[in-house]
Amino acid sequence: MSDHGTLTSPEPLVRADSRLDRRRRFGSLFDAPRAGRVGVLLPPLDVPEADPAALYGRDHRPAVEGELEASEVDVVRHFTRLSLLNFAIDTALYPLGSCTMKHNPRINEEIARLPGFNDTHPYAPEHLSQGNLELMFRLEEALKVLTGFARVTLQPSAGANGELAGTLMIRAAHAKAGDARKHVLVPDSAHGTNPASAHFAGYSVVELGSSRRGTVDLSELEAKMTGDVAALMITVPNTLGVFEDQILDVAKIVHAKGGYLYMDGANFNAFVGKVRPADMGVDVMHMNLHKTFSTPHGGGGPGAGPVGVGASLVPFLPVPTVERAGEGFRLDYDRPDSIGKMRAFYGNFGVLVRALTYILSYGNSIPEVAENAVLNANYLRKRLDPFYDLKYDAPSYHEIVFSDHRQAAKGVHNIDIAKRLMDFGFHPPTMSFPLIVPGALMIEPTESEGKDELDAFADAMIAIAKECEESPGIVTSAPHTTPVGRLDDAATAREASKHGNFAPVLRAPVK
Amino acid sequence: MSDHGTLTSPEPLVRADSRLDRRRRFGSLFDAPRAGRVGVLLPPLDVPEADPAALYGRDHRPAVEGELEASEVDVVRHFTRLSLLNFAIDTALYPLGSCTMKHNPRINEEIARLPGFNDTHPYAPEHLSQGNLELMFRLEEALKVLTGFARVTLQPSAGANGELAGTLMIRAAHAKAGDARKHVLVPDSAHGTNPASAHFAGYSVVELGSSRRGTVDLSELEAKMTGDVAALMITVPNTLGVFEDQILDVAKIVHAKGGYLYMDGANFNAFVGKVRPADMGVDVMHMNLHKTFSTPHGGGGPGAGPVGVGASLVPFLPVPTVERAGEGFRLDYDRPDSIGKMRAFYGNFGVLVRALTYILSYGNSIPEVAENAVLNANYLRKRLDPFYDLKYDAPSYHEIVFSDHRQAAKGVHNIDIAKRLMDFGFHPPTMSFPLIVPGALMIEPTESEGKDELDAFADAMIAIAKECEESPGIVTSAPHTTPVGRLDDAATAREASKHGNFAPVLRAPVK
Amino acid sequence: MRYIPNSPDERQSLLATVGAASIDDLFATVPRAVYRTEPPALPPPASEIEVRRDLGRVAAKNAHLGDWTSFLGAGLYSHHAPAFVSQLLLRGEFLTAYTPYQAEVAQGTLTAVWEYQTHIALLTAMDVANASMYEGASAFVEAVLMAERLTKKRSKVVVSKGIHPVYRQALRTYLANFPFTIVEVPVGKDGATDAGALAAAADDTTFAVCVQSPNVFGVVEGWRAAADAAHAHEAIAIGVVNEMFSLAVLEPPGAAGIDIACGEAASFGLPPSFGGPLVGFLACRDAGKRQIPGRLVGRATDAQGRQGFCLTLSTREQHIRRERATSNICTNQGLFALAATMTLSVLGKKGLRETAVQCLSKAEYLKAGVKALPGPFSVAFSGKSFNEFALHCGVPVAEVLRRAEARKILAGVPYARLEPGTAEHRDLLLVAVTERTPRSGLDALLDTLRSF
Amino acid sequence: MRYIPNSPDERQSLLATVGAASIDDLFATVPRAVYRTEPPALPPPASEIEVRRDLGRVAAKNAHLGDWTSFLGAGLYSHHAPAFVSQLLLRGEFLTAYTPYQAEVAQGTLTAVWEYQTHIALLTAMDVANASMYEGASAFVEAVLMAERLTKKRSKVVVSKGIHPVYRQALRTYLANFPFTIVEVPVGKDGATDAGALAAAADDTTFAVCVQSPNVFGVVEGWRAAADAAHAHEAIAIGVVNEMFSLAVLEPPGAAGIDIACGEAASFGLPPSFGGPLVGFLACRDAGKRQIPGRLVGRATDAQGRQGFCLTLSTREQHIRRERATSNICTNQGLFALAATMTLSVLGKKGLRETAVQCLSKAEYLKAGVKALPGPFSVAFSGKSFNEFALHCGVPVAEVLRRAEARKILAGVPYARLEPGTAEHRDLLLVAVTERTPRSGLDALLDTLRSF
Ligand SMILES: Cc1ncc(COP(=O)(O)O)c(C=O)c1O
Ligand SMILES: Cc1ncc(COP(=O)(O)O)c(C=O)c1O
Repeated sequence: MSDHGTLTSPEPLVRADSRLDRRRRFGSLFDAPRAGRVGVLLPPLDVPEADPAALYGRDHRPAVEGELEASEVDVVRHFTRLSLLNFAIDTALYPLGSCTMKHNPRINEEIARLPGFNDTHPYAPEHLSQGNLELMFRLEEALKVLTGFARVTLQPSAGANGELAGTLMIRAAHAKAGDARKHVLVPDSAHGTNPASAHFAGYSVVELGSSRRGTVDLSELEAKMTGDVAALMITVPNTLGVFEDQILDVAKIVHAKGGYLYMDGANFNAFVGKVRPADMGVDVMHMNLHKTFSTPHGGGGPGAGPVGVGASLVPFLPVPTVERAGEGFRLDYDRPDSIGKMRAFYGNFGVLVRALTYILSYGNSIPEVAENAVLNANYLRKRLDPFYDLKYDAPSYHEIVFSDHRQAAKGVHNIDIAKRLMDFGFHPPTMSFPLIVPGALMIEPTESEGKDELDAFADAMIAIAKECEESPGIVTSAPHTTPVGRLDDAATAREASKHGNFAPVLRAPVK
Repeated sequence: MSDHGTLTSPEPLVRADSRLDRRRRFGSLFDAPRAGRVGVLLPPLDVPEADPAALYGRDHRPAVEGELEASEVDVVRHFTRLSLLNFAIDTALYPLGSCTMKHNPRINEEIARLPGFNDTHPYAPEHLSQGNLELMFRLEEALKVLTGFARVTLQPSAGANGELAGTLMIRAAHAKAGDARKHVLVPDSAHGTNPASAHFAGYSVVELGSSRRGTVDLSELEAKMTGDVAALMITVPNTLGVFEDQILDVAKIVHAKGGYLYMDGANFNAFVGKVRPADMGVDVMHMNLHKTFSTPHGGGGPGAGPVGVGASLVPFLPVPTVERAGEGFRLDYDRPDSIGKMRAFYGNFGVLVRALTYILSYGNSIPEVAENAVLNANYLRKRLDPFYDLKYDAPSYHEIVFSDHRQAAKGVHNIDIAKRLMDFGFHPPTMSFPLIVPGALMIEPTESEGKDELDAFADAMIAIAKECEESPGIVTSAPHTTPVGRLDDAATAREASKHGNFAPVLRAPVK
Repeated sequence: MRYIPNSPDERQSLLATVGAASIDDLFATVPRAVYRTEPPALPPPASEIEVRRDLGRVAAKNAHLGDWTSFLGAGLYSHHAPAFVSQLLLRGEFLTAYTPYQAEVAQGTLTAVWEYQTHIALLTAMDVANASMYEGASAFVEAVLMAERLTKKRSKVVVSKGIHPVYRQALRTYLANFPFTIVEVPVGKDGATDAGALAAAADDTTFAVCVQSPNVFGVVEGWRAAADAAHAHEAIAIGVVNEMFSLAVLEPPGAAGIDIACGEAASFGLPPSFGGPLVGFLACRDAGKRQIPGRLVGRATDAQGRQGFCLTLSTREQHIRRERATSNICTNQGLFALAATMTLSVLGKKGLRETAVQCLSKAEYLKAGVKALPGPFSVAFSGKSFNEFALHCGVPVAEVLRRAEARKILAGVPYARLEPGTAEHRDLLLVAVTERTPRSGLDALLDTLRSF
Repeated sequence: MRYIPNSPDERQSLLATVGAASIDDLFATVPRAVYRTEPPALPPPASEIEVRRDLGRVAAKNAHLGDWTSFLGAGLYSHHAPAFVSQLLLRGEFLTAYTPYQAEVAQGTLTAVWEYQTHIALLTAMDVANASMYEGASAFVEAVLMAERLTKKRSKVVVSKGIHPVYRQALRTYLANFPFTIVEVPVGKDGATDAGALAAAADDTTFAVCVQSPNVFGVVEGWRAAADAAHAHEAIAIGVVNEMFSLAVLEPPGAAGIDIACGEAASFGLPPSFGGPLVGFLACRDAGKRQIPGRLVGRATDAQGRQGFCLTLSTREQHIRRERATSNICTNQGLFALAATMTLSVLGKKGLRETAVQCLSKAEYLKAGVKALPGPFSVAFSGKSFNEFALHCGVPVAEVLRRAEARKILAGVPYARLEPGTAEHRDLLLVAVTERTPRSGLDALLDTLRSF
């Protein structure tokens, strides 16, 4: 087998022939029409067949033109082959900063697929859904223990949805107090969803600059934290991987002005079990169960964004909440001050099952998660520091944000380094933010990577840094080993945004 | 996406860098020691801990030296990466002749994994195992319908094991009749397990030549079918894909001499639902559920080799059989003439579940399987005939056996063609037999391939035939796109067979 | 340990490389006042054996549909889920990948999303569909917000009460802090939105007119009334669908003047999973695409002319536009959009039609059965339906459920469950069927009703 | 249709290309007398919905172990199966590949088999292990046949009655037609094979002496008696193991003079599945490797020096040697050898030991409990045990099972189940535990026994 570890002697040039390789052939099922093929058999209809044409008259639709005709074999192969084109945690380290791409334990999938959870309907009578209510109750209790909050709503569908729920509760609280406010403060290092969520909660966003250390600038905060500011949305550790060491003062300043301190909990993995956000003066915080709590991201989702709140915000939680009722549990809709509902039903229940499974698996040893996540990140920082620039050199927690400053001098940018990493079999780091680091390379290894994998990644990053010096061309022309090279997304966006020009750019045309 | 179909313009040369690619890195877990890592957590011991050292004294073993130390993450990634190195039906047509590599429906896997089947113990009381007995009973009934036999034993673990069971029953029948016999006739075109099974049943094997049409030579049969011959083991269609059109005469000749006609049912896929072997005068036949009945081959097994027998052999079936008992079913061990047991318990039950699922899915439309298997094979024959030699040109059924006769003239052999096919993403055909076709290329597409996939395979075979003419070197040096090239198996066998030279050839050494 | 590969020795060597004396050193900038050295008040780590025992018991406390004859729907219908789907979803390459930001190593996900967009566009007869929304209710809210952006400076949204109450509740929640008014229009005797009232409610301050069909009462009301009411004032017509199979036999919104179609696509083989994860959809006409929320995948070409797919029109999104983005959505329902895509691929044109016809036929059989009953039950509305209808109960709905339960039947969803706390429709039970409901189940329910 | 992709039109075009007028033409050489044009007497094709309903009901008629406290063993023990194993086994690349004849496109399977061989060799302390056998009993038979080949011209095999009766029955079946005599040696009061009788039974005509440890009564009898008896006459000593976890705490056969180790490896996370598929193993000393049955994987190198794995020593096998092959086995238990390999990989050295110690501790707890009972029960044999022992019942075994059953307990396997039709040991109940058996279960069984 190819020798482990060393990055010497790339293989001899060979004809990849990937167009000849059925397994690497890909494309949309819509590109290869298979007229007349059938994929599914239904039971024979056991009641008289109704005639939709007669029943619906002019509202009747005879067929969904353009839909596929494929056999099960075609479909199973198509999706199996497609999967081979993806990088994933299960194949290698996936250092996508801020996304906490940690190992997704398979026991979570097994438990979530138990028919008793998976095959249950949200409108089944409560007395026939006690297991589901118990699961939600237990997850809320566990999250209360880890965050120190009075209550946690499990309803939001993802982090951004949690941000909105949290901000709406803040807004409702101020309204109830007859103290409507206009603004929300958001640091310039924040993730894009923060300002977006504040906006959709009806606030105007006031940006807060970062100090030289990458943390909140207290004097600027003092200045901007007026009586018209509803809340400060802070991220701890922030998106630079830096812990807000003055968080207690930050809280004081915000509270002094009657504002709420909202914490973006996307980076909870850096301190889960070691610090309770509520203890830091945080009033409300969302968690990304699909990050800290290992639920799989599934190539885009689903996630779940529970929100923890201090006592003052409890009346405003979305309905329903899960409450004890004698031996069992019940759904409580009778909460007059509630902001209402963020979505249908009770949340991404299947994700909640996975998260509780994960929490039970670690139990009270969960601080090890944060400890090793921070240790791994600092190890990578140490190994890569000599080769890449760190704009902010405050102590790192779960992630490190390098810049391409040094490489840019050779005409190589973060995007090039990212693409070249693919040739080494690694997914690129995050580059889209934080905006305060130009040419950012945001690297988060998580706790679930061993030294061998960390070293292989560091070796790759170092090899690329050397290539930037010696043969930048191979980096700027990367990737070389992927089924497609860099796609002209500018051209695609141009086409896609042209009036009337949606197919075949954004969908298959009806043939 | 790469364009479908055409085989023009191979991709430009690129550095494959597969040694750099973590996902393509492979090797044994034993090669990368991870001292101190832990993979599994057990529940805390809830009874007083026993001390094996004290209890067993000198029989105590302190540890299994050399065993692995790995985390769950290491193991999940290792096996995920390993899987990426395999070709399989789920990724492309897999024309391995005689192996009937058809689509393996996922519903079979789902049903076999129902806890009610999967998590049941063979020694649970019969009244708590009624579902399992019912399943076995129903499968036997279905196989009786399809074969026309009086009974079918589900016990044999695979085809070869079924051959042995069948031959042992023949032997027992002759013995009971006080007519012990010495020989079994086996055509020279037979699969290797046939003579081997006959041998392990205690018979000496007499080889039978094939006619110019590839079928049994009746005159030679007449001559060799003496009173000392217990049985003829015939394969229908034979391994050339040719149907024994004189099967009825063959049966007459064998029966006239008091012999039994054994049929190797590995090729049942060619006529399932269209011909009942019993009607052809066959007395006993094994079926490979992992071929005709779509149970997955799992990279080597498991299989199941049920054996159907005519009335005269029923007393000799292995124990236990499944019998009706009032509303339910029971295991019958009280069969004095039984040959006994082929294995522990009742057979590869999980495979039986998959096979019944498959039979129910096709139901009485199962003849379509044979019809389309034969149609697909004949289509490939037609398309490849101009490019490859057919030694026997009798009508083909489910498979075609070409030879490399024409290509050999250019110094290209079947093995080279096979390896080159890999570059096109297809698994090679069977080459190890039939021995009567030198340089054999035994191709079996099965019914579960569509015209598009058949054409892609034919295009590849034709492209290779052209390469044999124009640039034989690219064929004889193939494969070019696999993670390893042709391995020096001769050297490996030499090393392995050297006295005392087992590690690291046949296993990892204890480090 | 659990899912942490490094051994104690390896951790030591990392610490040494980092130059830290202890793990605590790495947390030095955490205010000591809040830094905890005690483990959290959680039980000790649980092995797989224990987790299976513990949560297996919890799961066993629920009624899972496989054990029952279920008529539960009300926005979530359990249709056939092909066996291969849940097995392929377990492939790590799909399960454990992130959003496909890096196209070259995510063509698997991107191709599937593009196919999902195509399926949704074809079903709704719309031009463009996005990569998925959380679920139906929030998809509806996003559609309303999108409509407001498309029509400058308007303040009113007209909403039919035929739209699922929970969707309307979500709308109120999200809009609470915007200067918009929501006007709700009731349904008539036939269970369809009162067309006149709808037209009357819309005016030049209106930015959207919204209806659902089949609506929450199962009534097929079609799209034209809403389209006409909206277009009379250059407002946007929004059509909600939460039983997607209806689109295999009913005129799609895009063919009847609807500008934005949205709703729930869980019918395509998703497990109900107590209401989530599901998969919301949002589709619109070409004119609206620049205001569409969420992700979009487009076809692209590389320098060698090889085709592939990538995320596109990202300038609409929060990671670039921040507070001016078309939505705050980031993580969506990728894996379940993939599940729906797999299911749609194998259903195909024929399977869609057959499934819809079976659903319709079984519902018609049941409706006919109800109409033939002597007792206190009737079909509440005269409008046409698809696979669900409102059963009017002359006896307490709770009593109906109880008797059915005794026969292992989940008779349906009381309308009261959808709008707890209000007095409306307390006498309605929503009864839904799918192709999975056997005739024996339909007859068993009718028997139960006959027992009153 | 079902799993046949081609549409009717496509089939027509294939027929046209082939030049056949109809499908029947393709079957022209089948004698008309036997060619059937009527469909077989089977039900119509069943959809997934129907198959799930039908076979789901059938499965529900069984007692599945998850619902019970089970003490069933007797050669098949249900140990912990890590969650990831069954999920990775569903990967098509493993599930739907054939035997790895073509190494370049089967390195995944080949690497795993080589690891399996290594695990088995390490556990048994043998030099070489093969790629798997069907299951324990046939593996035992193959070991005996192998021993005969290794010792020229001998005719007797000495077999301990401590070996699982079914294994001995299989031996009789396979050997029926060979001129070999099988001599069975009884066990003594301690439940171990009578060493004297064993030595006495062996002579210069003996080609193999065979024992099992822990034996069918759960008694740990060790290997030396058999090794000595065999080697005194230059015969082969065969050791059978069907509870592989015992090798984590007990002297392995290879370290105690055994020449061939064989048996059942299902303990490594395989589902019991009513007794199959399981995974047999066979391992031997270097001297025996040329006579080993079945497949072997070896390490190899390609022209570029890249290392890989391939099948090796194939000249032993039927596809080359035909009737002179070392066995007729072809398809083996590949996928379940892979399952065992995955389980062993994650258990590792530490997990193997911990699991074994837990099994032992729970069995000792139960034995002590039985000894403390007043009633008609006792531990049948004085010999040491591992995770199973024979319970002597002073009341009918059937009655014990019945009472336990009422408490949702499967109390064990009556010895009578192993050897139906014989009168031996009718009063013995084989009771087994694993790391999955909770103390509450052990106490519940003791309570049941106390009730007598
Ligand atoms: C820092 C931060 N905040 C918020 C989010 C939004 O969370 P989600 O994608 O679950 O909506 C993310 C993840 O993308 C994030 O990294
Ligand atoms: C013609 C033929 N006979 C017998 C066998 C042996 O069957 P199995 O591998 O199931 O033992 C096979 C398959 O390898 C075969 O192709």
